[in-house]
Amino acid sequence: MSLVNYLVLAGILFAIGSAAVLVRRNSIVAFMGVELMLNAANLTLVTFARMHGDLSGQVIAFFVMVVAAAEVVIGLAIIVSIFRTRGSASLDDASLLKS
Amino acid sequence: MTGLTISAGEGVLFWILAPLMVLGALSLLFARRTVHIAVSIAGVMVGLAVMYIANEATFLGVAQVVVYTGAVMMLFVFVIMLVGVDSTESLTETLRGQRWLAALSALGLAILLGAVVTRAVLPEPVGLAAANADSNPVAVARLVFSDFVFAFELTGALLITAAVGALSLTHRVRLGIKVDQRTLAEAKLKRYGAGGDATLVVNRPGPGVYARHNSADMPAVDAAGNPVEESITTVLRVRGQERELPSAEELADAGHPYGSPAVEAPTGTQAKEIDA
Amino acid sequence: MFVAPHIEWAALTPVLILLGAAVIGVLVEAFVPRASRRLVQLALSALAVAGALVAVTWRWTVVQSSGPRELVAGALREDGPALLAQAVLLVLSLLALLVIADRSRGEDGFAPTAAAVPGSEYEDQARRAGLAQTEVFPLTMFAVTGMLVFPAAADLLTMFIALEVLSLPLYLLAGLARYRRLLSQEASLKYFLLGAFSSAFFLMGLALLYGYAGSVRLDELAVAVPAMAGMDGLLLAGSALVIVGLLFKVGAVPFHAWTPDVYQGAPTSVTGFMAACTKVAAFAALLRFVYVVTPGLTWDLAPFLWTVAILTMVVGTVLAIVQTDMKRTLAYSSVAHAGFLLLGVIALDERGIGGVIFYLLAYGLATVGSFGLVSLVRTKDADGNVTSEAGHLSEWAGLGRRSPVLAVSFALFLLSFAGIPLTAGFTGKFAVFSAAVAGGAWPLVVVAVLASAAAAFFYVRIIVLMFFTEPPVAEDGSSTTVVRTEGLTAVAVVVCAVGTVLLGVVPSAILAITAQASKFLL
Amino acid sequence: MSVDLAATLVVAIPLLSAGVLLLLGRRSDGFGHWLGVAASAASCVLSVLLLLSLLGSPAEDRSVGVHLFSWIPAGELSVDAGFLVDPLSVTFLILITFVGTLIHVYAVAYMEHDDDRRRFFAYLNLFVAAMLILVLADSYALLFVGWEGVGLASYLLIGFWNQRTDYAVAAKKAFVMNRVGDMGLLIGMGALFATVGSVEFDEVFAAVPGLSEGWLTAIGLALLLGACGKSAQFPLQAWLGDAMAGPTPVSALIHAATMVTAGVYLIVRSGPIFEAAPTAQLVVAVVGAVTLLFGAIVGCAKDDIKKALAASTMSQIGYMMLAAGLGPIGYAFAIFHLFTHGFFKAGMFLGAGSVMHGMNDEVNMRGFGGLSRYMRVTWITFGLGWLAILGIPPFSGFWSKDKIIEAAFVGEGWQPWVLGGAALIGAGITAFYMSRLFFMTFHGEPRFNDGKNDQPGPEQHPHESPALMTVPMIVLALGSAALGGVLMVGESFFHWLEPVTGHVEHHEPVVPVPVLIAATLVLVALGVFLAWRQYWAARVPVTAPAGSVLTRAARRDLYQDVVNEAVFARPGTHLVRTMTYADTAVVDGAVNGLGAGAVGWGERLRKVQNGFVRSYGALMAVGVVLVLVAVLATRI
Repeated sequence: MSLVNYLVLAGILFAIGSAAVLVRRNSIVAFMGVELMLNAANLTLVTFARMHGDLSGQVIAFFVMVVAAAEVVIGLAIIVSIFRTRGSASLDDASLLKS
Repeated sequence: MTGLTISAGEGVLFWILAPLMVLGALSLLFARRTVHIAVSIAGVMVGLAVMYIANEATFLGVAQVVVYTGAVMMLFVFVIMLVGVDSTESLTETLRGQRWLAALSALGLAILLGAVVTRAVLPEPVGLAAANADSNPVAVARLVFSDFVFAFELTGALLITAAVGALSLTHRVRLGIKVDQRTLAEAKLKRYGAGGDATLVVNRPGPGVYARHNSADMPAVDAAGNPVEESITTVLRVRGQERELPSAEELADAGHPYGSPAVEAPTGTQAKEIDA
Repeated sequence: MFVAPHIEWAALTPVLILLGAAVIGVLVEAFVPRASRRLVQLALSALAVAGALVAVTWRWTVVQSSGPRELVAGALREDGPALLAQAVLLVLSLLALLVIADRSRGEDGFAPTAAAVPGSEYEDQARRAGLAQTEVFPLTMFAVTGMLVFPAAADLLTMFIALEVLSLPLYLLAGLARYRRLLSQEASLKYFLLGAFSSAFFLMGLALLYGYAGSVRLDELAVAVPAMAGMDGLLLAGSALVIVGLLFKVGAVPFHAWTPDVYQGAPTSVTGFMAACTKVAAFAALLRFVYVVTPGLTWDLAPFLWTVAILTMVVGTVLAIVQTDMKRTLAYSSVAHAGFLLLGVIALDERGIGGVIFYLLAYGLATVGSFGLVSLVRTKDADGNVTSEAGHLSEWAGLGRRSPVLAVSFALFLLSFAGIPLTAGFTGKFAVFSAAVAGGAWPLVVVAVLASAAAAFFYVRIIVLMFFTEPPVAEDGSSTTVVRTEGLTAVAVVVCAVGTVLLGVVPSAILAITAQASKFLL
Repeated sequence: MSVDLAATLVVAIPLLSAGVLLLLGRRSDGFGHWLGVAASAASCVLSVLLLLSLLGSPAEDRSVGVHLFSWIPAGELSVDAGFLVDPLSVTFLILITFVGTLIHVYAVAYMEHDDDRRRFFAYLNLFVAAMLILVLADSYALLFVGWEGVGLASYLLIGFWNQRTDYAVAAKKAFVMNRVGDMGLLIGMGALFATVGSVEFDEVFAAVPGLSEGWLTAIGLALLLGACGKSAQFPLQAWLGDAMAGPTPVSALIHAATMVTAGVYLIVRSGPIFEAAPTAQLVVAVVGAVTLLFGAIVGCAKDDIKKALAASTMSQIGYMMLAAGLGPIGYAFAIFHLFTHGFFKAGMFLGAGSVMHGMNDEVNMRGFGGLSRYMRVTWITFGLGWLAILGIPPFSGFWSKDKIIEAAFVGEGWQPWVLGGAALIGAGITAFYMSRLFFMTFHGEPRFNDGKNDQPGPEQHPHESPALMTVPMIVLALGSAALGGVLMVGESFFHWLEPVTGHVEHHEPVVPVPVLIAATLVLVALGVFLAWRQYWAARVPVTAPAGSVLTRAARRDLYQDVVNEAVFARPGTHLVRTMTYADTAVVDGAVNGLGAGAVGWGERLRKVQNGFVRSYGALMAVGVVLVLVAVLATRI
C-alpha cells in the first residue's frame, strides 16, 4: 500500500466526473460530475499534504469545499430557474444559442 | 525527518473502499434514476471522508461529511425532488460521436493523471504526525487564520454572492394585495351572488378517491362521469404524470364501474346508479 | 504557537473599498425603499469603483517609490503589473457600470425580477409595477472585487478563490436579460456548467503543483521549478491544467466554445462588462503565472501555447466572418483578440507585459463602447413597440444615415478592433507584436498579421452595412430603431471613443506607464 | 515661417477643416464647400512656400527632418512621428495640393445639387490630409498611417453615392484589395523591424548595406505587394475600374493624380532597398511592363468613358512602375511622368465629368459623338490632354513618356528588348484607345437624340459646364500642354530631384535615341489613324437592344467593321477577352476564393458550435487531454 494509490483513485474519480459532464443530459447529474471532479482534486490535495507533511494541502481542500458549496447554491438556483421556465432540466433542451 | 509507515489496516480499508467508491461514481454514467445517482454520490462522499481521516485529516473528514453529505448532496436531492423525483433519463445518446469523445477523454485523463503520479519519483512520505501535534483541527485552524486568512475572508464574498444569487433567482416579491381565505370566500360568494354557478361556492373536488385509483394522479369524476382535470395538482399536470381516466364503456364492460375497480368490491354505489 | 498575521491594510484599500461597497449594496437591498434603491446602488457602486481607482493610483505611487512587496502573508503581491492591470480594470469597470446602470425608455437591460417565469402573468405584473433587479449592482461589485484580486494573487489558492468570486456573479448576471429570457437563462446555464468544469481542471492543476512543490505560492513554485528531478511530470501537467483554466476565462480555442453563446445570451451591458474586464483580469493572472512560474518550462509548454494561440487567432477570425448576429460577431472577434493577446504572453519578453496591458485597455475601451452601442439599437415591431436588441446584422443596415453619431462611433470601435492606425487598436497590436518579435515568436506574428488582415474584412462589412446599405424592409413591418438613453451610456461611449482615438494618436504617455510596469516581483 | 511649422500646417489645415465639417454637420452646409476649397488652397500656398524655401537653400541641404512627437515608444523599437521635407516630398506636395485645389473648385459646381456636398468636401479634405501625411512621413510607420488614411478616404468617397448597392460593393472591393496590398506593406515593415529594428527611412537605408540580399529581396517584394495594391498594378488591379463608381472629381483626384501613384512613390522612396535587391527590382519593372500593356489593352475594350480612363491610368502607372524598376536611372523619369500625368489625366477626368454633366450623367461613349460642337472648352482642354498622353511633341507627355521608353531600352541581354518593346508597343496602343475615346466622344455624328436626328432615347441637350468647372479644366490643360517642356528646360526637374534620386550618368539605349523617338511617333500615328478610321470616319454602332434594325448603310459599316475586326480587332478582341477573363476569373477568383475558402472553413467549424453544451464540454475535455499529451509527450 502506497500513497500513490490514493492519487490514482483520485485520477479515476476525476475522469469519471468529467465523463459525466459529457454524457449526461440531466443538468443536475452533469453538475454532480463536476462536484466529483472537485472532490477528486481534494483527495489529491489531502494525499499530497500527508506526503509532504504539510497541512496547507488540507487547508486548501477545506477552502475548496467552501467554494464548492457556494457554487452548488448558484448552480442549482440557475437549474431551478431554467426548470421553471421550460419544465425540463435537460442540457440538450438548452441549445437555442448556436451559430 | 521521520518517515511514515502506512499500516496494513489502511491498505485493507483502501482496497475495500476504493472499488465501492468507483462503483458509486460510475452510477453517474450508467444509472437511470437521478435519485439513485445522488445517493451513490453521497456514498462516495462518505468514502472520501473516511479516506481523509485515514490520511490524517480528521477535521476535513468531518467537514466532508457535514458539508458534502449533509449539505451539498441534500441540496441536490432537494432540487431533484423539485424537478421530478422519479423522472428517468433515457440513456440513448443523441449527439453523434459524443460517447466516443467522452470515453476517449475520460480514459485519456485517467491514464495521463495516473501515469503522472505513478511515474513521478515522489519523495518519501513524511506524514502529519508532527504537524498535527496539537490535534488536526487546531493545526488547520492556525493555518486558516494566519497564512490563508485572506483567502478565508475572500470566501465570505463567495458565500454572500451565493445567497444573493439564489435569492434573486428564486424569491418573488408579492405584488398586489395579499389574498387570504376570507377574501377568497367573499369573492366566491360575490360571484355567486352576481348570478354565477353554484359550483363556484363549494370546494373543487380532490383527485381520485376509490380503491386502486385513490392516488393523486387520477382525476376526480364529476356528476356527468367526466374527469375533472383541476383535481390533480399542478405539479403532476406540468410533468405530464396524471393518468388517463378509462372511458365509462371500458369500465362498464369490464364490470368496473367508476370508483370500484374490482368485481369483488362492494356494489350498489352511486356510480352504478349514474351508469344506469 | 499561533502568530497573528500582519495585514497591510493600506495596501488592501482598493479591495476593501469594493468589497465594502458590495456588502453595503446587499444591505441596501434589504433596507432602502424600492423607489430610491437604484439611485443609491448606482451612486454607491460608481463611488466605490472610482475610489478604488484613486486608491490604486495612490498605491502605484507608493510602489514606485518603495518597491513591490507581498501582502497578507504572501496571499497577494503588490507590484507594477498588478496595479496597472487593476487600474485598467477599474477604468473599464467604471465605464461598463455606466452602461449597466443606464436606462433607455425607463427600462434597464435586466429582467424586472429574475424569479418570474418568462412570459408569465407575474412577469407582466412585475414589469408594470416597475420592479428592478437592483441586486445587479452588488453582484457587479463582487465580480469587480474578484477581478481586482485575480491579477494580484500570489498563490494559486487565492487565484482560485478570486476566480470563483469573479465568476459566480457573472454566471448570475448572464441570466438576467430583460428580453429573450430563454436565451439569457440558457447562456447562464452554459456559462455556469462550463465554468465549473474548467475550474475543476484548474483545481486539479493546483493539486498537482502542490504535490510537486509542497506549496501553492507562485514564488515557491518558481524556486522549485529547476530543483526537483523526477517529478517534472507533475509540474508540467499541473502547469498545463492551471493554464487551461485561465485560457477558458480568456476564451482561447479550444476552450472558447462558451464565448459566443454567452455573449449573445447575456444582457448586452453585462456582455460588455465581462468581455472587457474578465479578459483584463484573466490575462493579468495568466501573465503572472506564465512569467513567474514557467520561464524554465518554455521548451515544454511552447508547442501547446503556440498551437493554442494560432488556433485562437484563426478560428476566431474565420468564424467571425460567417456570423450573422452582431453580438456573436463581436464574440468571435473577442476570441481572435485573445489570440493576439496570447502573443504577448508567449513572448516571455519584458515588453510583453506592458504591451498586453496596453492592448487590454485598447480592446476594453472599444468593447465597452461597442456593446454599449449595441444595447441601444433595438427592434421595433409594426405597432411601434420597441423590444429587444436588433441582433441580426441585416438589421443594422442603413444605420449610418439615421443615427450618424452612433454609427460613426461604432465604426471607430470597429476600426480599433481591426487595428487601423491612429486608433488604440493599432498601437496595442504594435506593442504586442513587437514584443513577440523580440521574444522570437515571429512566425506567430506572421499568422497574427494575416489574421488581422482577414479580420478587417468583417469589421469593414459592418461599416459597409451601416453606411452604404439600404435598411431592409421587413415583411411584418418591424424595423430598427435607436433608443434614447438616460445619458449614462452616452457618457461611457464618448469616453471610450475619445480614449480610443487618444491612445491611437498620442499613446506615448500610457505606453510609458505600461513600460514601467513590465516587471513582476518574484 | 519655419519649415517645421509650414510642414505641420500643410497637413493640419485640411485635417482640421475635415474635422470641422464633420463635427458641425448640417450647420456648415452653407459654407462647407468653400471652407474645403480654402483649406486645400492654404495647403497649396504653404507647399509653394516650402518649395521656395528649399530652392533657396543649397542642393545638399534640401532635406529637412521635422520631428513631431514620440508616437509609440516601445523600447528599442520605438517609433517617432516625423516629417521629411525633401525635393521628392515637396514635388508631391505641389502636385497634391495644386491639382487638389483645382479639383475642389471643380467639385463645388459638380456636386452642387448633392444634398451632402459638405460631407463630400469633408472627405476630400480628409483625403488630402492623409495623402500629405503619406508623402511627408519620415518612417514606414507614419507612411502606413497615411496609406491607410487615403484608403479609408478613398473608400468613403467611392461609396459616397451609397444609395446604389453596386457602388457600395465597388467601395468594398477597393478596400479589400487594398487590404491585401497593405498586408504586404505590413509584412515588409515587420521584416524591417526584425532585421533593422527600425522603420525610419534614414536608419533603414543606412542599415541596407549590412543586410543579406535574401532579406532585402523579401522586403522589396513585400513593399511591391503594397505598392501594387495601392497603385492598381498587376495582379491587384481589378478594383480601379470599379472605383469609378465614385463621383468624377474623386476619380480625377484619387484615382488619377494622387493616391494611385502612392505605390510609385513607395518604390522610389525605398530606392536604396531595391538597388540592393536586383531581383525585387526586376520584378518591379516586369510588373510595370505587364500592367502597362494590360491596362492599354483593357482600355481598348471599354465603352464607359470613366472606365476607359481608369484603364489608361493603370497603364500609365505601369509606365511609372517600369521606370521605377529600372533603378536610379528611372526614378526621376518615373516621378516626372507621375507629375505630368497628374495634370493631364486629372484634366481629362474633369473633362469626362463635364461631358457627363452635360449629358445627364451618361457614361457610355457609344451614346456620345460629335460633342465638340456643344462643348468647346471641354473639347479643347480634353484635346490638349489627349495630345499630351499620346506623347505628341511638345506636349507634356512627350517629354516624360519618351524618357521612360528610352530608359527602358537601356541595359544588357533580353531586358531592354522586352521592357523597351513593351513600353514602345504600349505607346502605340495608348494612342489607339485614347484616340478612340476622344473621337467617339467628341467627333463623328451624334449618337444620342439631339432632337434633330432619329436616335432613340430621351432628348439630350449637351451644354458647356459652368465656369467653376471649366476654369480648373483650362488650368490643367495648360499644364498638360506646357508643363513637361518647361520642366525639361535644362533638365531642371531632374536636377531638383537629384538629392533623392541621385545623379545618374547618361546611358545609351540599345537603339539610338532618334530612332526610338521616330519609332514611337510612327506607332502613335498608326494608332491614331486606326482609331480615326474606325471611330471618326466610320459610324460607330450604338450598342442598341438586341434585334434593332440596321440600315443598309449601317450594314455596310458593319461589313467594314467585320473586316476591321478580322484584321486588327479580332486578335485584339481575343487578347482583350483573355485579359478580361484573367481579370475576372483569376484575380477576382483568387480574391473571392480566399473569401470563399474562409467562409467554407467557417461553415465547417461552425458545426462545432451546435448549441449543445455537452459538445462544448467534449471539445474542452478533448482539448485538455491533447494538451496533456503534448506537454507530457517527452516525459512519459
